Amino acid sequence: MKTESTLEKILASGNLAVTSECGPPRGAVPDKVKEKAEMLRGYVDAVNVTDNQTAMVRMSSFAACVIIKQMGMDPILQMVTRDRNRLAMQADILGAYAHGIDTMLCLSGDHPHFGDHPQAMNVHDIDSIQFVQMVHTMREKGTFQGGDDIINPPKMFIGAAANPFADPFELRVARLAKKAKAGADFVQTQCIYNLDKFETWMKGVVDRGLHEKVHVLAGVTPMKTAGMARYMKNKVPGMDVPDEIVDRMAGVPKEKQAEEGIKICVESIQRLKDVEGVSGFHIMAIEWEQKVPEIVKKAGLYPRPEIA
Amino acid sequence: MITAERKPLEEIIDSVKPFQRILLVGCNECVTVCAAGGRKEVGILASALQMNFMKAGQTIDIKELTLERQCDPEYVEELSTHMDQVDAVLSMACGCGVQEIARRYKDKPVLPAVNTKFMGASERQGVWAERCQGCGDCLLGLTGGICPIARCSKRLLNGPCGGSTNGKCEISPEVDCVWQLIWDRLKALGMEDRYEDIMPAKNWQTGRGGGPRKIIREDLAE
Amino acid sequence: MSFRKRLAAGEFVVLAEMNTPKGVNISKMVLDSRRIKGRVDAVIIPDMDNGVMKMSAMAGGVLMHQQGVEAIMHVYCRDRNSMALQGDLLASHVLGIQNLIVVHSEDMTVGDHREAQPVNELDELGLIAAIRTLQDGKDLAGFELDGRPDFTTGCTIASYKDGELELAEKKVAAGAEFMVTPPVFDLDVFAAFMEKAKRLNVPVIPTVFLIKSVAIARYIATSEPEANLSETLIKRIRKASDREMEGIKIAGETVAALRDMAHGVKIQTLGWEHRLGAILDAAGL
Amino acid sequence: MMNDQATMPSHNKILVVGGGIGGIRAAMDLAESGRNVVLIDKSVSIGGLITQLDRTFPTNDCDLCTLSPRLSEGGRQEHIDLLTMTEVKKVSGDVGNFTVTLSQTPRYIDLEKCTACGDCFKVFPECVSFNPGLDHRAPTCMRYPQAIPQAYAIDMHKCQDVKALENVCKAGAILPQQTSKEIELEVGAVILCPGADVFDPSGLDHFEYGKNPDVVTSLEYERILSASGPTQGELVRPSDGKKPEKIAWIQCVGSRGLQKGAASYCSSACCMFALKEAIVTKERFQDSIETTIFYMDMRTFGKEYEQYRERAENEFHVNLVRSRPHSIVGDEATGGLDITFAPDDGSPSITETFDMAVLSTGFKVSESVRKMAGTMGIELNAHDFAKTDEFSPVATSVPGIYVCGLFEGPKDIPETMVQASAAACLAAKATQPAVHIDEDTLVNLPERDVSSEEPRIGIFICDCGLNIGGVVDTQNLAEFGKTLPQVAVSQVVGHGCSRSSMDIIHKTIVDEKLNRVVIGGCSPRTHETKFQDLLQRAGLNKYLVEIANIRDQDTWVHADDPEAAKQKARHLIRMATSSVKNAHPLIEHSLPMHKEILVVGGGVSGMTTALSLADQGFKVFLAEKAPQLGGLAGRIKKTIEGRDVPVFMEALTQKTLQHPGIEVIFNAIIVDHTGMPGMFKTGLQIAPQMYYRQIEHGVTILATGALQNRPETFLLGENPAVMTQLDMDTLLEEDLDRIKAMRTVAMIQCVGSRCPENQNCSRICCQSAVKNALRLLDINPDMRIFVLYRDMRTYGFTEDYYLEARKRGVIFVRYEKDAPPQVRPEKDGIEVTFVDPILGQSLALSADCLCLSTGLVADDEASEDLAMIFRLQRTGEGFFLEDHVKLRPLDLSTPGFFVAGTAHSPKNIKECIADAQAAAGRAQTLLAKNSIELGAAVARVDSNKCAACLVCVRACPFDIPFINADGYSEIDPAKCHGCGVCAAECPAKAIQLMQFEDDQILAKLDGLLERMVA
Amino acid sequence: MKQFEPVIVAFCCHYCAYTAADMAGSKRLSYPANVNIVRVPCSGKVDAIHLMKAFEKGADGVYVAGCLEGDCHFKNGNTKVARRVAYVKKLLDEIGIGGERLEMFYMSAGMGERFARVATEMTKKIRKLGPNPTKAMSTGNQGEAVA
Repeated sequence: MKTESTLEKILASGNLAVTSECGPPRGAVPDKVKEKAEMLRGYVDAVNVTDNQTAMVRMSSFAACVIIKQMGMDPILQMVTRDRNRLAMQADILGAYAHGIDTMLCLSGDHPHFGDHPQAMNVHDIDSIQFVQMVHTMREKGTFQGGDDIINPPKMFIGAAANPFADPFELRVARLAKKAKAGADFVQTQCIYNLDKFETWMKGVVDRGLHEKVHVLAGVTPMKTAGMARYMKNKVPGMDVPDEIVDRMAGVPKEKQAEEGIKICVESIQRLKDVEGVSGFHIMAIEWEQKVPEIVKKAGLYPRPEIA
Repeated sequence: MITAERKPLEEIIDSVKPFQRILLVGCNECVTVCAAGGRKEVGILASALQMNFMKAGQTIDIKELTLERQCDPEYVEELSTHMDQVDAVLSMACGCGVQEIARRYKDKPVLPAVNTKFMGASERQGVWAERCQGCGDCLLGLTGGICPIARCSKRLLNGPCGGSTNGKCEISPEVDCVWQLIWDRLKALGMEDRYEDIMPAKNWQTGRGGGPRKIIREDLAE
Repeated sequence: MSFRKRLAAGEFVVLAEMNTPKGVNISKMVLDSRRIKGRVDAVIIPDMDNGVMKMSAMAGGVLMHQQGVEAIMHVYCRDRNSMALQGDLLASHVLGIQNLIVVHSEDMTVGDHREAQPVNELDELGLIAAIRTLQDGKDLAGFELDGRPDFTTGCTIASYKDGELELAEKKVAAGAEFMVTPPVFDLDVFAAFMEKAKRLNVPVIPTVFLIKSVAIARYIATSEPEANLSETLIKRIRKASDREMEGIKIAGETVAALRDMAHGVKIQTLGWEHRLGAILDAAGL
Repeated sequence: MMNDQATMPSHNKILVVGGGIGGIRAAMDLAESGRNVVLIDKSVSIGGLITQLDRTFPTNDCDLCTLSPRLSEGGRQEHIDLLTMTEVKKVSGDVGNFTVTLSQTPRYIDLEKCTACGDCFKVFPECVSFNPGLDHRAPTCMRYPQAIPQAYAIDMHKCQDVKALENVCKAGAILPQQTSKEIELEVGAVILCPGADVFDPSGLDHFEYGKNPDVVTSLEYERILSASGPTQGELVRPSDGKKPEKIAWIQCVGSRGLQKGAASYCSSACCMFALKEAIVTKERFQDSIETTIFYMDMRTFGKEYEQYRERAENEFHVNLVRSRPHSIVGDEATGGLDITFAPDDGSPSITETFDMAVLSTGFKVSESVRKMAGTMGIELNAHDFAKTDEFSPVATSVPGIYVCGLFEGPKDIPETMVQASAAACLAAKATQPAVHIDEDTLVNLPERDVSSEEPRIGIFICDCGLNIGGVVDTQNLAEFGKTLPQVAVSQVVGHGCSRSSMDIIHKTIVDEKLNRVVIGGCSPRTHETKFQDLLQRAGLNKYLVEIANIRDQDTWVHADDPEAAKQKARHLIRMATSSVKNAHPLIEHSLPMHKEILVVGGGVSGMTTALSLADQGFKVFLAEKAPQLGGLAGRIKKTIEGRDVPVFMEALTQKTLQHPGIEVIFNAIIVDHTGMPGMFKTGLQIAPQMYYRQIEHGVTILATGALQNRPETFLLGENPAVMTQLDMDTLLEEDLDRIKAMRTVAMIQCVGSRCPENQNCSRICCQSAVKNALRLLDINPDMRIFVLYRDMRTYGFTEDYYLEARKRGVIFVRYEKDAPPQVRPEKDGIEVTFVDPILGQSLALSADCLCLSTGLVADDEASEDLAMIFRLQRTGEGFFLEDHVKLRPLDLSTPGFFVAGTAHSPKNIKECIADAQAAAGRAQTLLAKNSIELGAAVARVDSNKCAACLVCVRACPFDIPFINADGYSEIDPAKCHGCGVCAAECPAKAIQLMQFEDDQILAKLDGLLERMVA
Repeated sequence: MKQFEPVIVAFCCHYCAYTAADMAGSKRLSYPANVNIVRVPCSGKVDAIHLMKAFEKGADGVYVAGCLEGDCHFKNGNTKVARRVAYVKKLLDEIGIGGERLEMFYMSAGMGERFARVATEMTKKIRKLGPNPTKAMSTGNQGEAVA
């Protein structure tokens, strides 16, 4: 084992891992974090805690992770390159690890253009791949990015994001390869609605043997309404929602749409379970955390394995 | 070239309000080419300011002048004969020009009339786009001649983020995803394998990160 | 270093063809030669090439000499009998011309004086031999000369076809010291020729021809298949946004490529001598 | 029958009969080449048929815009004597020495005095001649607003009170005593372009024309569309003024022998005409209007016309229905028109209701023209058109009398323009140039240098026979002028453009040492040149005059408010005065003209054009890339009329080779080109030795021809039984035995034409097929011949041959574009399978020979090379692109360049010869000049200000500016068109358009808004 | 008080709008005398500065009249100037002169009626808008704007 991470252990055991996420509140209210995390207890192996998601200011991921950790659950620290330069990032990593947070996800982050601080300076001192590399170097070589030795280096289990649907599509496998090369241990993918395209990508991943270097957690998001489906299809960059999904959502009465969304999500998981190279699922139920247990159960991923 | 854009008239009007006699100075270099501060723009701005004050029954004395280049002291010297007849200088040059005038004429307020934007190229007539951030350590050789620092919204050096859709950037469908461009170009050059190398974290010392920069050519400098 | 010495030293020689005017306006010729002075080893002055009456090569050669550009003068048998040829050769030597190329002269009927009387008293071999004789101090009638002329004399070969080499061999045997060959459009074909031409044991100077337009390229490709001007080359010019420049680039590239294959090049621009500089630039010379 | 025997011309005048577009073109070409012309027209003003058109296809230009400057040019040409309301009575004598008797009907108007004010019309509308249009009255009784001459005509018979009419004219221009007069003229040659009538459909009962107002002819419909027409450009149904929703066009009314009294020929222009009207209807009014054209064959055979048809169908959704409607019946209940027609697939008749029907009426020769031809002794053909020869397309049977336009045969505008220039070329040969009086040196005072003088402005106010004076007090206006700064003289000069007034102005300029002049008068569009000439005569640079348009744009429009008119007149005078101060002398660059011509291409067009010019004493270089002359025509054996092409070509070749004025350069490859019109320099490489030679010439004519298309389809080149029409043409002369052995011949039309690879119609293949079919039958009358076609395009008189072929048993079967015939090799021939459109079944036939009508395509590689060297434009198909498809079909957009023959588009030999003569005629107009005049209104760059930003380079619509070696923009004054777009866009204000400089424009504003400053 | 009579400048293309104005003349179509024409070889010659200066010098309304789309003698001068007009309109809005005082019109040489109609409409509109604000203070009140 490279780290103490629960997620690493689950994945190493050969079980399908399940993660979900929790967006910290826009205020200094620790209860909100606890409330959300509590819903997931027992149903997931680790909880992603987002970092100023959609470029909106929220409680820092680090702080929320500490709260979750104190609840006895396993948080995944998300961190974006948008808001901090390499000094701040490394400092926060040291801090988080010191609080027992041993799993993290390295991202570049949404552009501030869409957020609540469009005037903010876009830092991007390093990019997400360089970020992965930096965390990996801290762990493996025990040095800071600048080259100095670290006293007691943090042993982070390193995650990254992968979007199999963005363009240019042919670069998508290569990009994963690059992340693997940089030292990513696992990736969580963009929400998958176009399963065919995902499988094409996955085949590319398997053909290059990448699935043996990096665990792929397939991202899924249940849709609440047909409106949401349409919005995701048309407005969210890098999202691929096929027409039949939109039609299917729109084809049922409004009050049944949420149910249909869950159904689609569960079906997707069922199908993806059999796809070679898929090591688990990342269920992003945005502001709908209460549905995660249902999805996990229906998808036959419950109960979660106990790892010593 | 350095590109610029005229400031909103309201801002300019506000800035010249306290003054009666204005020397409006254009520059015949980059800002002429990008239609922000050449002789023509000087004329239009002078006319607009004039009308604005006439509207309120006031007059303003505007002298129009366009220098060959506002960033060279020798050209800026040409203004000296006019300086005692004006209360302030309104410069339509880039920030370099404004500062050069301020440096030379210490007792005159110098006001910028344009916002200096970026180093760019003409995409077509009337359209300029950012091309270079002057990072001081050019890596275009690795990226097919297309700069991800200047042209990627997130300055990603190792490939496109997950928001790239149909070759466009997630921030706007008007913006090309530079990594799409780079990738297309690398493919055209048969250099796809270049992509697989991880580009290390950028050394920003050569750029603004290292503080204000200066170039000294020892053979030329006196 | 003079053309003769460079040749002897086995160094690559760069020659440019420079045409005399049809008339007495020599300004273009002078101007063009000044543009390339110091950039070529010598200029070749054709003499009433193609049967078109022009200012004689001897005058052109002297003019170049005056400009400080070494000249190589064409001599041929169509228009002068043996007396006139010998007289002119002596005069040329006295006026400073040191190099000759004995060329085949085009038929009178293709030129602009179709009714003129062709002479052809000597042939190419005979003329080469005559030059040799003069250099040995005798004229063709066997009389002693008061002072011998001295020339570096070359010959030409009509095409890259088989059989031409045998003819050239005779010219070399008669006294030719170098050989100028036709335009090269296909380096592979030329390389094969060079292999065969080794046995002549004289320096070989191929011609690089400036292609000015697609029509010219097309003409050569269709009417002279032995020139091996390929369809790819035509396409390359057609695709170029600036065809004139593309032709120059091609010529330059050919010159550059021939550096490793031949003993020199002759750049032939036929009316576009003002572009010689650009070709040399393109060749990296 | 070419009637160009050398005769010593003794008269330098040429009579042009007919002032339509062709007559104007011929007259202008002649005038520009220094010949004196008498242009006569039987109507009250010139312009002919085209003035009734709204827009012309395929560019859909507004004709008025393109034509009006042309007409004013015609009007002011020194060499043209214009006689309207005049006809030819008699012609006697021979070429070079004709005596012509003309008769002129009285206009009852003094042209010198009439100002076209329209007062007579306002009071006595019934006495003023007008042009009958659809409506009974056009808004003005001049035929169109820019009529030449700008004068009314009176119909005295209708006038009840002559005295009152006389009194109404303030200019005193009415001459009730005027009588008919006879004029006798001595001329060297005559050009006939009397035009044609359109077929009158009122005799056809089944179309209800004349009975139902909603059935109109295409020309009447044109008037409805026209902005200057009776409805002022509103599309309304004549019967009830409602906007029509469904309009039908019926083709071939009066053509192709379809109706009672119809001619048997094809009128050639109506298909495009109908398509244009349908498109304009949709474009201008409403896309929802349904437009349907009923036709037999869609004959869009002109250059790029096929693409126009495609656009009509696919972009504008014009319905094209292949059918001949058998009746139009007005439906009283709905007010609609029921059109009954049988679809061409054989299904039963359909009746459909339309709101309007347009009859595409064809052309026919009018009775009066036929009579005139009779008096001249001109032979007419079977259809009463002037008979011409295929090898001499514009010569009539009488030497020295030439014909062009519709009287030669039905045709479209470009062909008319070509024939007009061709006729001008031939007529010029029969006459001598007028003795050239160099007016500059004789009449003009030497130009005074005024650059160091303070402005001394003279203002001259014209009262224009009460046109101005009747509304504003001109004296008062002149007094006002005196108060303006720097004005030395300000006076009223009566009729400003009359000779006496001009003399006063002239004298005042000299006596008062004026150095700027303002004319307060009518529009500079019509009179600027006149006053510029006056200044020149008075020793001032012609650009020191400014005209204040106080008539057309003031007194004429503000007559109802004299006070406002007075104020505005003052504004206008002040603007002009203020602006003229800043005017400076401009130099019109002039360079000596090279009179040599380079003709590229030695085919039938090249040789003909070379000979036409060389015969007039010009030196011609004829550069041919092959080692012999002849081109494509050298391979053709027979024309459709049966003329022997090789005999003609041999004679032409010998004449060309032996002509002392022509230097033929064989094996010539063009490699470089520089210079400007009048002084070009072209470099040639002459194969095989590649001798380089430069030619200096004033004009370039491209006659580089086209290639025979040989697409690799239908087994062409694979199977010996498959050949092109050109191969068949040869076979017919050389292998009679093989022909005799053939029992069945199939022909396929549009092979390699009208397809994605080549969208053009090749124009000549339908007639080639008919020609060869008839010749095959001549040899072997029992032969079965099948022609598989898409549209038979035997335009003009070739329709007769099509008819003959059908009569003689040739079977014509139509196929659809997407269901072309299939071919399969057989043992001794070829099997052709096709779908019979009536049976709707697939039929197979065994043919001994399959003849493909492959047409012509541009030599893409060669024309591209030349276009790059000469910097010319080409069409998408690789043909050279003319300056204006209709009005300047042979002029290329680069001045000094002309195109002739198939380098322009596919053509037959006759058309090529006309082209060649016309190109020579056009070239002549340039060559007549001794110097090259470059206009003064050109953009000039101040290199000190130029930032080399490329804005002008990108903005110029003609790609003239470039950044020169010194790093600033350079604009060649010889190429600048003078639009001023670069000057307006230059961010460094480094460019000024001469004559319209910024300080002049701003001074005008100052003049207008002066009181704000005061 | 007398009705306000604006001064309007019309930049007219020689080939189309200027000819249309002449045509309005030859048809005796009356339109307000407030419109004063400045002839240009092509509407594309009209510079943004000309438009600005016209207002600065006191014009109450300005318009550019060019050929119908596709009919420009110089290919596209009319569409080029239309963009310039739009730009200057914005500028006029910014300085409070009002972009609606500036317009672009298209017409062909044959459209005398249209010329007259445009002139009438433009005059009506400017009358309604009142005098050029730059003059308002200097002349005191509206009525005296025209001498």
